[in-house]
Amino acid sequence: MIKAPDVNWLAIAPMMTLMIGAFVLLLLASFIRGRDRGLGTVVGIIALLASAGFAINLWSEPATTTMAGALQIDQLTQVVTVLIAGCGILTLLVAFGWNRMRENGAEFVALLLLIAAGMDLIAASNSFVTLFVALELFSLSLYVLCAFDGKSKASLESGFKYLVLGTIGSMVLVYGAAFLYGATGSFGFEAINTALSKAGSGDALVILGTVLVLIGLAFKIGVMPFHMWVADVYEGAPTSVTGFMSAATKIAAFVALARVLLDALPAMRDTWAPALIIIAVVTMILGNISALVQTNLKRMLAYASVGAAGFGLIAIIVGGAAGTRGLIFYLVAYAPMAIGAFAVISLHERDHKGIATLDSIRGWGFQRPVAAVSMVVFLLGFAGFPLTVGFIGKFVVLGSAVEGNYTWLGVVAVVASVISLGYLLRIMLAMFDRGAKSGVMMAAAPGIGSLNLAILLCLALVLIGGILPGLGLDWAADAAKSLAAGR
Amino acid sequence: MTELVWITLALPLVGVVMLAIFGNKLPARGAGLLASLIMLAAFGAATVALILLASKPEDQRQVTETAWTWLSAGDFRVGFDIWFDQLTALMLMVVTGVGFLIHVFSIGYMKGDSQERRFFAYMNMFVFSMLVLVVSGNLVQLLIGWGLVGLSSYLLIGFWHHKTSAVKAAKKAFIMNAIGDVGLAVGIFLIFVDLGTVSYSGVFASANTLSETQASIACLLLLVGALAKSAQIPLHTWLPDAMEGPTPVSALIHAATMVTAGVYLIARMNPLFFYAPKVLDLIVIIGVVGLLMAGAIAIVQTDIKRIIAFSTMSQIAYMFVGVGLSAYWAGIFHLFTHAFFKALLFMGAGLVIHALNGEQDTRNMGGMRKLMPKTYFCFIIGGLALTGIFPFSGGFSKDAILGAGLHVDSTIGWIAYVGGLLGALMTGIYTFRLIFLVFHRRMSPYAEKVAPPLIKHHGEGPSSMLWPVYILALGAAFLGLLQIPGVTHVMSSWLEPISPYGMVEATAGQEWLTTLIGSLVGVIGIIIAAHLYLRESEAPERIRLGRGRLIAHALERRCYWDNLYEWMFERPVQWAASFLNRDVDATAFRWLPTDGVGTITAFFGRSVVVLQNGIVRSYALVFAVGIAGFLLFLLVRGT
Amino acid sequence: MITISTLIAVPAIAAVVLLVVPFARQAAGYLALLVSLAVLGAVIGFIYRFEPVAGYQFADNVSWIEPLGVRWHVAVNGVSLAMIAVTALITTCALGFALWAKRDRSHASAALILMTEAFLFLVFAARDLFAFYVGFEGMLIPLLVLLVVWGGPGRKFATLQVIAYTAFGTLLMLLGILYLGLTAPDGPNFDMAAAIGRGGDWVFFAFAIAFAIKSPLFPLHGWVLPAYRESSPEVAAVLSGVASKAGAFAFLAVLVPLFPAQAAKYAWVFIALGTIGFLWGSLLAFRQRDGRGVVAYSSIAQMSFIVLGIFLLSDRGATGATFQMVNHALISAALFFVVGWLETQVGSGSFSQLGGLARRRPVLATVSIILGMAALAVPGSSVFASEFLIMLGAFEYHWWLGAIVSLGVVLAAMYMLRWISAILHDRESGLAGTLNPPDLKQGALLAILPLVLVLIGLSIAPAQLTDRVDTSAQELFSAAAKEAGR
Amino acid sequence: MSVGIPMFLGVSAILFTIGLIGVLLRRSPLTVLLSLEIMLNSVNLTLVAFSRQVGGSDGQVFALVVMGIAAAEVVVGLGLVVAMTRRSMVLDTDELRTLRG
Amino acid sequence: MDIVVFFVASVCAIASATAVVAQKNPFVSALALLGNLASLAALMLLLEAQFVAAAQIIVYAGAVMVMFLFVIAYVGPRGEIGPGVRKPWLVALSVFAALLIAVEIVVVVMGASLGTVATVDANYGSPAAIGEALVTDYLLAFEVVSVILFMAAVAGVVFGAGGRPVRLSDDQVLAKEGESAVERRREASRAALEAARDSTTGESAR
Repeated sequence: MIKAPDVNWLAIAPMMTLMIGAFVLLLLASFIRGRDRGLGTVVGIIALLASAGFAINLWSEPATTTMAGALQIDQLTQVVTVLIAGCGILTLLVAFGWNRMRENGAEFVALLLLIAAGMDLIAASNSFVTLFVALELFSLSLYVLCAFDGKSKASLESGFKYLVLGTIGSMVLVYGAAFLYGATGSFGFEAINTALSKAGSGDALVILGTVLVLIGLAFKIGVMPFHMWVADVYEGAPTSVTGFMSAATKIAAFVALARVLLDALPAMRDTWAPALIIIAVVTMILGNISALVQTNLKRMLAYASVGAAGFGLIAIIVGGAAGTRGLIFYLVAYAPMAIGAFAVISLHERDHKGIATLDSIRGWGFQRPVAAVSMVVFLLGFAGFPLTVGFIGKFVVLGSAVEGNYTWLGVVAVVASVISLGYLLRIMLAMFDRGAKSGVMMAAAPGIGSLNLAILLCLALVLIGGILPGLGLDWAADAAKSLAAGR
Repeated sequence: MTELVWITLALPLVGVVMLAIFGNKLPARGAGLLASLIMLAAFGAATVALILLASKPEDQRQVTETAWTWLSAGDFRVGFDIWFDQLTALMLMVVTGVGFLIHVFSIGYMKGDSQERRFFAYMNMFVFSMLVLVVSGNLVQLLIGWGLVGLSSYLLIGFWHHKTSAVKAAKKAFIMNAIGDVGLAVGIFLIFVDLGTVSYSGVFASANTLSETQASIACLLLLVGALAKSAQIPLHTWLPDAMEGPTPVSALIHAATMVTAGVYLIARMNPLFFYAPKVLDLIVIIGVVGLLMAGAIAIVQTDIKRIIAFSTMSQIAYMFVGVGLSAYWAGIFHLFTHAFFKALLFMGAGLVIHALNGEQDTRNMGGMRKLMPKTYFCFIIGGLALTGIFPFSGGFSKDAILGAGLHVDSTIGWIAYVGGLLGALMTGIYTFRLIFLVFHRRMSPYAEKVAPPLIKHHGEGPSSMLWPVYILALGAAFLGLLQIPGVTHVMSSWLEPISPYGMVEATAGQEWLTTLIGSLVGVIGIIIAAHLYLRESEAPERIRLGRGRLIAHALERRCYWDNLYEWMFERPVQWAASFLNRDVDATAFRWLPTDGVGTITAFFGRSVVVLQNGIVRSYALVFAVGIAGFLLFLLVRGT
Repeated sequence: MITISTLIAVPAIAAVVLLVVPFARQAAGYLALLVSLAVLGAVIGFIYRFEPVAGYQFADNVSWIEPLGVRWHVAVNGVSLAMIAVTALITTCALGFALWAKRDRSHASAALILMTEAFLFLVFAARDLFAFYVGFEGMLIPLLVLLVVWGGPGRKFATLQVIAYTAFGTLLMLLGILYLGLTAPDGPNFDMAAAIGRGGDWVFFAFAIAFAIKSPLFPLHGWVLPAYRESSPEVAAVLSGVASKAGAFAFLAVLVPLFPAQAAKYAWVFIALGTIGFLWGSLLAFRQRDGRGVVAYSSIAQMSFIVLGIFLLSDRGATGATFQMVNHALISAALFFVVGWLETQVGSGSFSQLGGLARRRPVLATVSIILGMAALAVPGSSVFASEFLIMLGAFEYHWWLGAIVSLGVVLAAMYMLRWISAILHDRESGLAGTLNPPDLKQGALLAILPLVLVLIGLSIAPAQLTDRVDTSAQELFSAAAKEAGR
Repeated sequence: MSVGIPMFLGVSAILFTIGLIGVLLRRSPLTVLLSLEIMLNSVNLTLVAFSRQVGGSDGQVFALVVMGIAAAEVVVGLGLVVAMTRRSMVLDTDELRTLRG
Repeated sequence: MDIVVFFVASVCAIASATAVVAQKNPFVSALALLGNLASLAALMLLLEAQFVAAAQIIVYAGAVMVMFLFVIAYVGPRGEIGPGVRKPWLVALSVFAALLIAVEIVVVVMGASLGTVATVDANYGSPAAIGEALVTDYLLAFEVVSVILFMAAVAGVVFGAGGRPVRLSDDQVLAKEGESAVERRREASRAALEAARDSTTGESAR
């Protein structure tokens, strides 16, 4: 008789809620026809809120493992769950007015919920197997979401590119995991860590595995030179999805990287740290430089997110309590800014009925002052100006670098940050270009209300987080304790 | 008594404020009247103060008072002080007295100018500044007065600011004076660093602690200030140009008061200069060279006011010689008489210019004697005083200086003596050349056309212009009697106490001898002038184009000082500024760190995104190269 | 009881209210002016309550971001109070000028100016490095928007240049702040008092570069010309008047006391740069073709001179520098108002389009001449007093330094005279001749007049200011001076 | 067992490379997807080989999981290809170049 | 014996993989992949992973490949249509990079000190053992894979939704790709149809 493993239902409730939400939604959608959009949004928000609620409920519980040790439910998981739920809700608000929501709204929301579940699973993953399936759950769904706008060839193109490259990335990750498995005999993070700290770090097989795993995850984060998909996919994907991707995917992938490098492979630090340093430096500088020459806003922000990912790597390189806290808070901080910025772009696309470029937004800021000012705040947040949450994020990450004697990386980050001002300011300048006659007709596009709500929510989060970040920092510090390095 | 000094000081300032605020509500004449009345009141206050001072016992004739601490930083404190002693009292008299007369004169002179109120406000401000300078009890306040008179002078020279030449002249004067201010300021710094104080009493008390080098450097720097303000070589080039200002301005500022501030400074700081004998010698030499040069240049000038301006420079050079020889009283005495006769000459010139509708070129004058007999008379008195003919005032004061040179009986003394006499000869020549050109000879066509109708209409001038001239003429004629060698010695004994180390005073015999020779030389000069200029003759022109052509050219170009400065400073500075601005700053500091970096980064950016060509397999290629590269790097590194 | 925190909060809150509540056009401007006047009144109250003794007064010190050890610690000493006062004054005048100039979207522009004021107050009052940084970089935000939305035709490049340039320095400083705050002996602590003497050379230079850029100190002045040329006059006034003072102030009140050893060791660097910058700016101001150019380069010169004064590490230097900061703030702000007035009336600030304006415009002429004369430090003016102190300090440092610096004064005379002449003198030419602008009056005059009056007041009794800041200034540099063996 | 595990690993590495070369060189989306399948398979072989080496069943289970996911991936990939065909897009990856720069 | 099987299977695997990559016609590539799968199954059998080998055949050959073939049939067995970007150095670099990766991995694995191969009992690799692992230790992975497959179904709905497929008319192709492309396409689709017919007949014959 096979004894099925114990399942701590409460602990997996956040993910379960999401998955069940997806099933229920599709089920309901097949009965209630023609109300895809409202139904999807309502169910989606309920599911996401419920998952966040469950996660918050679990906050004070001690860390546990469940599903036969496949999942590790700790505060990092909860923070990520809440974050992803927040991103999901905001994304739903942004997407609400989108045409495709009328046709395939249920599928869209279901996929989004599954992605969220996958991301939560990543945060909870305890072994490469869990990590891989979770990663694939969200990646595959994301490929679909990227290509969701079937009317747009760019969307399909982006989905296809993401799929091809993403699969290579996944394969590299699994390949690496296989080598680690071969060397240590296990896929579990803890077991690998134990085996490696005994064996030392000189084995070529382990190095091979480490590097491949690192590259696989680096691909998911989108750092140079594994970033080639980012710009195209961000540009081609529906804008609401892009926003979600830039925030949530980054969170998931970074948490995965942190789990793998800091929990499973701390012994291999000599191998991955130099690689990450090279990646971080190159990404920060070249990512921002690439953004500098863009005219398409989504593309520009895509490169910006590449640069930002490089910045986040600093925290992982530094590691330790400061680094992990910095990383988690940086991810927290980055999410509302990214979603907000893409929400504004989305709004502009609806006004303009076309893609957002530096030319198309010329003078637009005077027509939609609230959105434009919010955009300015988000962009200033990217640049790390004070009183935005981006500043605190930058502050803690740079702080960890300085504390961990990686000040020179901080200097690189500063240079990159200044370069980033080059394009961030160009967006602001274009929006508030008095001279230009904006060709935008302010047609009453549908669903603007929810979009505006999303923008204002993001704005509030960015500002509140920038002025009173104490609570968030506490959470980040607690969540960091879930990682071995954070303790 | 000190209250009266404060009142004297405050009155012109009140005038400025009233004119500035209510000026627009006053009738046109009112401004001049107000300003003049204020000057009269100030003069009255100053006179009473002088009398009160004189009535005190001799050892109590020096009063100081501090109104408030003006500036402080650590142990550096400067008060707003007055220092009232014999020298100050005398200067107050000159400034307010001559100032009052010139104000009155200005009422007539400026009549009809739409900017009268501004003019009188500036004039009052000048008087205030000058008073600040002379009553100061510390060097910083002196510097403030020093700078403010420069500012007033700038404003007044450029009073007719629609004239480009006037604006240029004003700027030139200001910059030259600024150089002097800086020299003076640095001198003050040095004194503070060495002595730890900037108040006169402190400096005088501790001057003996200075080494000769220290004292010399400090005095040299003070001298720089004095040279600039008093238009002495090498900082003299602004004075002739300053004649672009209205004539009363030239009379008040550029003859009677401001330009003599250098002399005042040296006399005032004599306890310090005592410890720098070499600097005193230098002052004498500068004075001698200056008086000769200025006198020589004055001979060839054609502009009536410029001739007087060079004369002023020359006369101040005499004063420098005087103070340089430690005959401070003589220097100040000459300052005193000069204020009268030079103001007189300027005002006379002003009357002529007025009568000729603003014409200043002597070649367009001539024969004015018949039209303007009163002016002519006064002018002759002024000319004789200037030439130093006994018994006019200038003679006594100048001969006191030369006599001091004789008394010193050293090389420097003899240089001063001989140079001074030679200067007296030139003075005679240029003064009477001027008089002959203006008042004698045949009337020029221009004058013939312009002057008679004007004179017919106005007379020689309104009484407000004539009376000051008369009064000044009286002063020019008789003030020398204050100090008749061996008879009266009001000046020397009054000023005796300001120099704790004693002053040089020639004996009566030496002075009489000098007076004799000086008057003789002056008369010779007049005769030469008469020979050359009384009648129209070819002689001057022959000399100018003949044997003396090099000298004449040099003199006409004012000994090339302006050209020298243009080539040495103005052009290099302008060139350097242009070069630095256009080439260095714009490229290295403005373009490179901003646009330059931007351009370079954007270039890199375009190179980087070339890879992003949209082809998925090339993306995969980058991916593959990345994998291969990192594997290679880390495997090689790790094993 | 009004505290320093309220002083910072009131303009900030007013700014937010103005941005959010849709006031009628003029009402917003007047409301902002009213707020700034109230703030100015409160500042005057502080000046009266201020005791000229050592140490900081009116401190507010509460925890802000607990996990980072960041506290909200604000307090003032003589130097910072002087800067706060001048900020309040100039902001009020700037708002008045903006009201006169009838800026479009007046509520937003007024709000942003008030926001700048709040950030500047924070910079001057912060005793916590984090709060200081927030103010120091935060003030770029409103200035940035002001430049972007209300700037001149070349504002695009100007904005990029200005913000990128200044942000670079600021971010370097952030690294330094992080180092100081996070390596504190007992957990993270960003209080300035806890950071004294703990930084190494690199931290020192990280701070110094930030301050040098903001000041601007030669050779990091590249952003000044575009910034001053493209921003609207009231913004340029705030920018050159007080925002740039944040840099110089920080040299004196943050860098020198926090890094006494380095300040003493590297004082010569700043003295050298200050000297070069003073001469450089003065020389180049001489070749500028418009009013803004002259003010910009004269600002470079003056700010370099102030930095020079600070690093003399002496009574004369520090007090003189503080005083000079106040003076230059007043003068450059007023000059920008004059230039701005000219631009609105004549349509150009280029010297070739101006001239002869003294005729029939006595007020303009008087104001311009007073300002010009103050700017070139005519003896007796308050600028003269402050420059005198700095030069005296320079002379005490070494006689040749005093001598070289003196040269700059002459150059200053040259360019300011050129400025005055170009506007006021000669015949009316160019656009000025065609348009025949009226005299300076009412609104614009009311914006300029307070500055001029304060300048005159300070000229009459500069000791009123120096006495109040002397002790504070001395306290700031004394540790460094001790290190330098002076 | 006479064939060493490294031999299997070597074969799988070669297969992986061949798959990669397919992605790098081929332009037909279908072939690209097939090449990806080769890569997946090679990874599976590695997993199974290591599983044998270690003696546990984890590797094999992982291989099964990979297989399942590969199936899903093929569904998505082919779905995309179908969708692209429906949008009259040219089935050539080099033609998918609207997103670039 | 093992060695022979190994080499045969390996060579088959590599050859069929090369065929997949090298063939112009996706139809042929897909069939070559079948060969590759089979060879791999053989190799897995050598590694005593019976269940995985079986699953390989069932899942891949049975399910995945069928899907492939359907789609290939649906979109038309077109090879590479457009002119493509032909840059020799790109090809050279691609091959070089891929080979470099291969060499690196091969060098590492060949030189790896793996130690002795574990001894395993008969149960190893059996469906029972794997099945137990799947529902105990790897329950989560198992469930998630099922969710993923569910998700794939949703994806099918998403991509399948919408109007009917639009085939390019010849005119459109002409406009897009130039004249020769039309011919090429016709040629290719004919060839593909031939091949499809061949393969189905071949299979039924076997």
